[in-house]
Amino acid sequence: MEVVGIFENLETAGHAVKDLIRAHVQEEDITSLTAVPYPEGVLVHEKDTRSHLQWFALGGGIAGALTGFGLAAGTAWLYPLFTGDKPIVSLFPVGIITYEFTMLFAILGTVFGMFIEMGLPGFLFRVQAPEVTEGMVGISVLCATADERGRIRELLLKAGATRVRTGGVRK
Amino acid sequence: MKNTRVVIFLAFVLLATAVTLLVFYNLGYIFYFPASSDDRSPAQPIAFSHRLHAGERGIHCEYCHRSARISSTAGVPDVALCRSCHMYIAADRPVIKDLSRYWIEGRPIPWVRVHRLPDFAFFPHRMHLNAGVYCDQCHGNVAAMDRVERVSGLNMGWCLDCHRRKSASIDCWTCHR
Amino acid sequence: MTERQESKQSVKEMNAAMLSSMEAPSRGWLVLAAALGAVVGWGAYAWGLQLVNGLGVAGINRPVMWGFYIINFVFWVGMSHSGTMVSAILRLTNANWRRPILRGAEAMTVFTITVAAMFPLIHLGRSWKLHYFIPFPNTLGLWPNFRSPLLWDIMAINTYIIGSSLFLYLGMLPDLAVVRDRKQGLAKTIYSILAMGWRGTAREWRVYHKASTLMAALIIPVAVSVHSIVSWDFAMTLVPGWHSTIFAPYFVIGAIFSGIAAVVTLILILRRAFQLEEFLTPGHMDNMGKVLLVVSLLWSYFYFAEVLTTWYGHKPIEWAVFTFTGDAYGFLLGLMVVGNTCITIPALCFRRVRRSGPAMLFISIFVNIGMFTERFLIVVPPLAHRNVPFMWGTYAPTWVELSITAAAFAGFGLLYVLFSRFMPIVAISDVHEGEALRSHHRLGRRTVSTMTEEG
Amino acid sequence: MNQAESDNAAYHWGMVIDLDRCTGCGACVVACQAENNVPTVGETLCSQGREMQWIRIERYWEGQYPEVRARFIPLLCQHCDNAPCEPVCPVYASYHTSEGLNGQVYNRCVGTRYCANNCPFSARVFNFFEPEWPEPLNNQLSPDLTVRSKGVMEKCTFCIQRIRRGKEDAKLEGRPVRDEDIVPACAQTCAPGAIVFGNMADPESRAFRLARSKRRFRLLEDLGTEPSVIYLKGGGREDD
Repeated sequence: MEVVGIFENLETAGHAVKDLIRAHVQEEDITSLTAVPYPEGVLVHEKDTRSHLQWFALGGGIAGALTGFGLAAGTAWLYPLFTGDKPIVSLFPVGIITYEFTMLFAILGTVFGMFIEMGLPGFLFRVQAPEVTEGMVGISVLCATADERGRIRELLLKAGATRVRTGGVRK
Repeated sequence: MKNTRVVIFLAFVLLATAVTLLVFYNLGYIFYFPASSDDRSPAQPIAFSHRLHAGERGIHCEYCHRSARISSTAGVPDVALCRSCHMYIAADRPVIKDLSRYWIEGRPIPWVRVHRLPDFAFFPHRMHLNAGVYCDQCHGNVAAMDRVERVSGLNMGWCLDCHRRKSASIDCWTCHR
Repeated sequence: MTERQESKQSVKEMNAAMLSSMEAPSRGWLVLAAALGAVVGWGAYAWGLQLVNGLGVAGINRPVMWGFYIINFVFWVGMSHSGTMVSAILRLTNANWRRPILRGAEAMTVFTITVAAMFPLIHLGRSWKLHYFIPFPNTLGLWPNFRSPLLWDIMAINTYIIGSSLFLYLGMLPDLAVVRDRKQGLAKTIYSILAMGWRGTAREWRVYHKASTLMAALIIPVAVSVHSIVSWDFAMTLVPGWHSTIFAPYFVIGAIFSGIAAVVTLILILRRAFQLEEFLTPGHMDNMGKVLLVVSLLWSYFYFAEVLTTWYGHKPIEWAVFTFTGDAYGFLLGLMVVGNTCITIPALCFRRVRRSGPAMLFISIFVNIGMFTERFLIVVPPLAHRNVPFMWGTYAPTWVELSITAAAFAGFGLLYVLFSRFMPIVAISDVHEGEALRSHHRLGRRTVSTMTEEG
Repeated sequence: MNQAESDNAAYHWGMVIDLDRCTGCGACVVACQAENNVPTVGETLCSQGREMQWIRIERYWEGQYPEVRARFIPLLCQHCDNAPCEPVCPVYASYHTSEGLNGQVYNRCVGTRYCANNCPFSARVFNFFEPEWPEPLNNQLSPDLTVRSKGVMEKCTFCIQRIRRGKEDAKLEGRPVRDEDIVPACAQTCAPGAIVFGNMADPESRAFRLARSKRRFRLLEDLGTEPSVIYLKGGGREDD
C-alpha cells in the first residue's frame, strides 16, 4: 500500500521526510514525486543508485552487431550470387550494415533498459497525483499494513501536507 | 556471482540476436504468398481424361505434346490430332460429339491453362526432357488425374531448389531475359 | 540566459503558457492545416499520376537519371540532422540555454526524416516493388545486394528514423505526464498510455537522465553515419564530380548547416505563432547564430577545399564538369555561395544581427535556399556532363516534381502543425529543471543567479 | 560455380567493332530494335532524348570546315568485366554472368536508375512510360525475350536469346558452341561487316583473332572497367 502526501513546496516536503525518518519509517520506502528532477539528497536518498543502463546498451550493441553481420554476411552465404568474380561476402559493406544494426540495437537496448529500470509502464497499483505536475511535491511512502498506513497519513498531515492520497495493493 | 551475471548477460544478448535473425529469416513464411492464386484444377471445355488416355490406354505424353523434346513449349495437340483417333474410337459418345463440333466448325478448343509461368520466365521443355527431367517431375502423376491439377508451386524458389540439387545453372539469364 | 522577470511564475502558469499550442484550435490553425493538407493532396495526385503513367512525367531523362527527388532526399535528410545533432550535442555539453529549443528540434528531425524517407520510394521506377530491398527469405530465393550504397541508405535511414523517434519520445515522457494531468476523458486515457504511468519518482528521474545522456551519445554517431552514407551514394560511383573522398564530411557539415538554419527558422515561427517569446528569447537566437556562424565557416572551408583540389589537380574530366557547372548553372552557383557564405558569415559576426528576429529569419531561410541549390548542383551537373560527350544533356524539373517538392514542404509543415497541436512543443520539464537549478543569491548590492550543478 | 571456375569458363563473350569499316548507316540500330522488343517511343519523346536504342551511332565531327570528316562509333553496352553498374544495384538486377556478360534482369529491376548514372558509357536506357508498339510493329514482338514494363532499366544483352539458343542447340548436339552459331542482330545486319561477335576464351575464334590487332582500343580504358567490346581504328585496312 502506498501513501502519498502532497506538499506546497520543497521545504515542507523536506521537513516531512525528516519527520518520517524520525518516526522510524525506512528511508528506502520513501520516495519523492516531483515535476522537476532534484539532485540526489534534496528530498530523499536512494539506497541503491546503481544503474545497469550501459549494460543494456552494450548488450543491445553486441546483439545488433551479430544481427547485422548475420544479416549481411550470413544471407550472402546462404543465397550466393556470383557477380563478376567478386567475393561473396565483401567486408566493407558488411561492416556498414553491421555498424547500423549495432547502433540501432544499442538504442533499442537503452530504451528497453530504461523502462525496465524505471519499472514502467505501470498503470495499476500506483497512486497517481496530478498535483505533482503542477509544481507540488509529493512524498510517497510504502507501507505494509492498514495500521501503518493510518499512522503515516497522520504524520504527513501533521508535517503540512495539503492532501494525502492512498492506494495501491502491493507493498 | 560475477560470473553468473556475465553468463546471464551473454545469454540475453545471444537470445536477442537469435530472435531477431529468426524473425528476419522467417518473414517470408509469415507473409507467404503463393506464386499463383489461380484455380489449381480448372474445368476444361471438354472433359478430357488424362487418366484414361495416358493411364489406362498408355499413350505416351509426347504422342500428343509433340514439340516437348524439340522446342521450348510442349505444345497442346490440335483438334486434328484428337480427331485422327476419335474419328473411329468412341465416335458416338456425347463428349466426342462435342469434340467433333469444334472440328466441323473449324475452331480450336479453348483449353484452360493450368501451368502458367510469368512472361519473364523462360522454361525450355526440350532442355529439361533431354537432361532427363521427365514430365511427372513437375506436372505430377498426370496419368492418374481425370482433370489435370497443378501439383507444383512453380515459384522461383521451387525452380532454384531443383536447379541447385541437380547442379544446373542458377544464372539469372538462364531463365530470365 | 533567459531574460525573465525575477518574480517566479507558478509552475501551473508556466505549464499553461508552454502548452498554449495545445488549446482548442483557432480558426487560423484550421485554415493553415487545411491549406497544407490541400498541397499534400495535390502532391499525392501528382505522384499518383506518375505511378500510373510512368516516370516519364517527371523531368528526369538520359543522362540525368536522378533529379529533384534525390535532391529533395538529400536536402531533407540533411535537415533532419539539425534536430538530433543540435539537441544531442547541447544535452551532452550541458548547455543550459538549450532547454526550450530541444523539443522543436527533435520533432523536426523525426518529421524531416519521415519526409526524406518518402523520396527514394517516389523516385523508384517501380515503387510497388519496394519489398525487393528488404532482406527476408522469399519464394524468389533472392536477397538484396548489400554492396549497393542504396541498401546502406535503407539500413541507415531505418536506424535513424527509429532512433530519432525514440529520442523524441524519451524526451517527451515527463511532459506527456504533464499533459495527461491536464486532460479529461478520452484524451486523458490516450496521454496516460503514452506517458506509461510516469510519476516523477526520484528513481525515474535518475534513470531518465542517464538514459537521455546515453541516447544523445548514441544518436550522434548514427546521424553522422546517415549523411556519410547519403554522400556515398554519390562518392562510391565513377561519375566525375561525384567520386570525391571529401564528400562524407562535406555532406555531414552541409547537413548540420542546413539543419541548424532550419531550427532557427522554426523557432522564430513557433515563438511568433504560439506567443512563446518568453521562453524562446533573443538570447537563444544569439547562441544559435554563433553555432550557425561556426558551421557556415566549416561548410565554406570544405567547399573551398573541394574546389581547390579540383582546380589544382586539373584532371580534364573533373575540370570539364566544374566549368560546365559554372557555365550552365552560374546563377545557382552564385546563389549558393552568396546564401551560404557571403551573406551568412559577415552578417552573423554582429551581435545585433544574431539577436534580431527578422534578420535571423532572413539568413536562415537564405541558407536553406543556398543548401537546396547546393544539392541541385551536386546531383545534376555531374550527371549532365559525363564521360561520353555524345550523351551530354540538361535537366529541368516538370510540374510533377515541383508539386511533389511543394507537397514535401507542406507535408512537413502539416506534421509539425499537428504535432504542436497534440504534443507539448516546448520541453516543459527541461525548462522547469532549468528554473529549479537556478537560484538567486545576493552578492553585495546585486542579486546574481547561480547554477546548481546538474546530476 | 566458384571464382576459379568462372575464370576458366569455356565462354567469354566479346565483340570487336571495326570503326574503319563502319559507315554509320544505322542498320544495327534498327536490327537491334526489331530483335529485342525495344519500343519505338515516337516523335515527341524522341525529341526529348528518351529514345530507347540499345545501340546508338555516335557521330563526331573531325577537323574544321571545309576539311570535315564524320566519325562514327557504334556504342552499346560494353559488358565490362569490372562493371560499375553491378555493385550499385540494390537488388542484383544488374549482375555479372560467369560468361563475362553483364546481365540485366528486368523483372527484378525496381528502377533506381543508379546503374544508368554509374555507367560511364550511358549505354543504359530506361522505360519512362509503358512501352507501346504501333500497328503493325506489335506483331513482330519476339516471344524469346521479355517485353519490359514501365519503370525498368534495359540495355544491350549481346542478344542473350540467341546466345542461349546457340548454346542449347550445341548442348543437345553434344558439341561446344562454334563461331557461327551465335550472331547478334547487329552483327548479322552490319553490311560492311564491322561488327564481329565471338567467344574471347577461344583463341581460334574470329573475334579473338581480330581483338589482337594493333589497331585495337577500348573506350575509356583508364577507368578500368575492362570492357568486352573492342574497337579497331587505324585508318588502314584490317590487319590481323
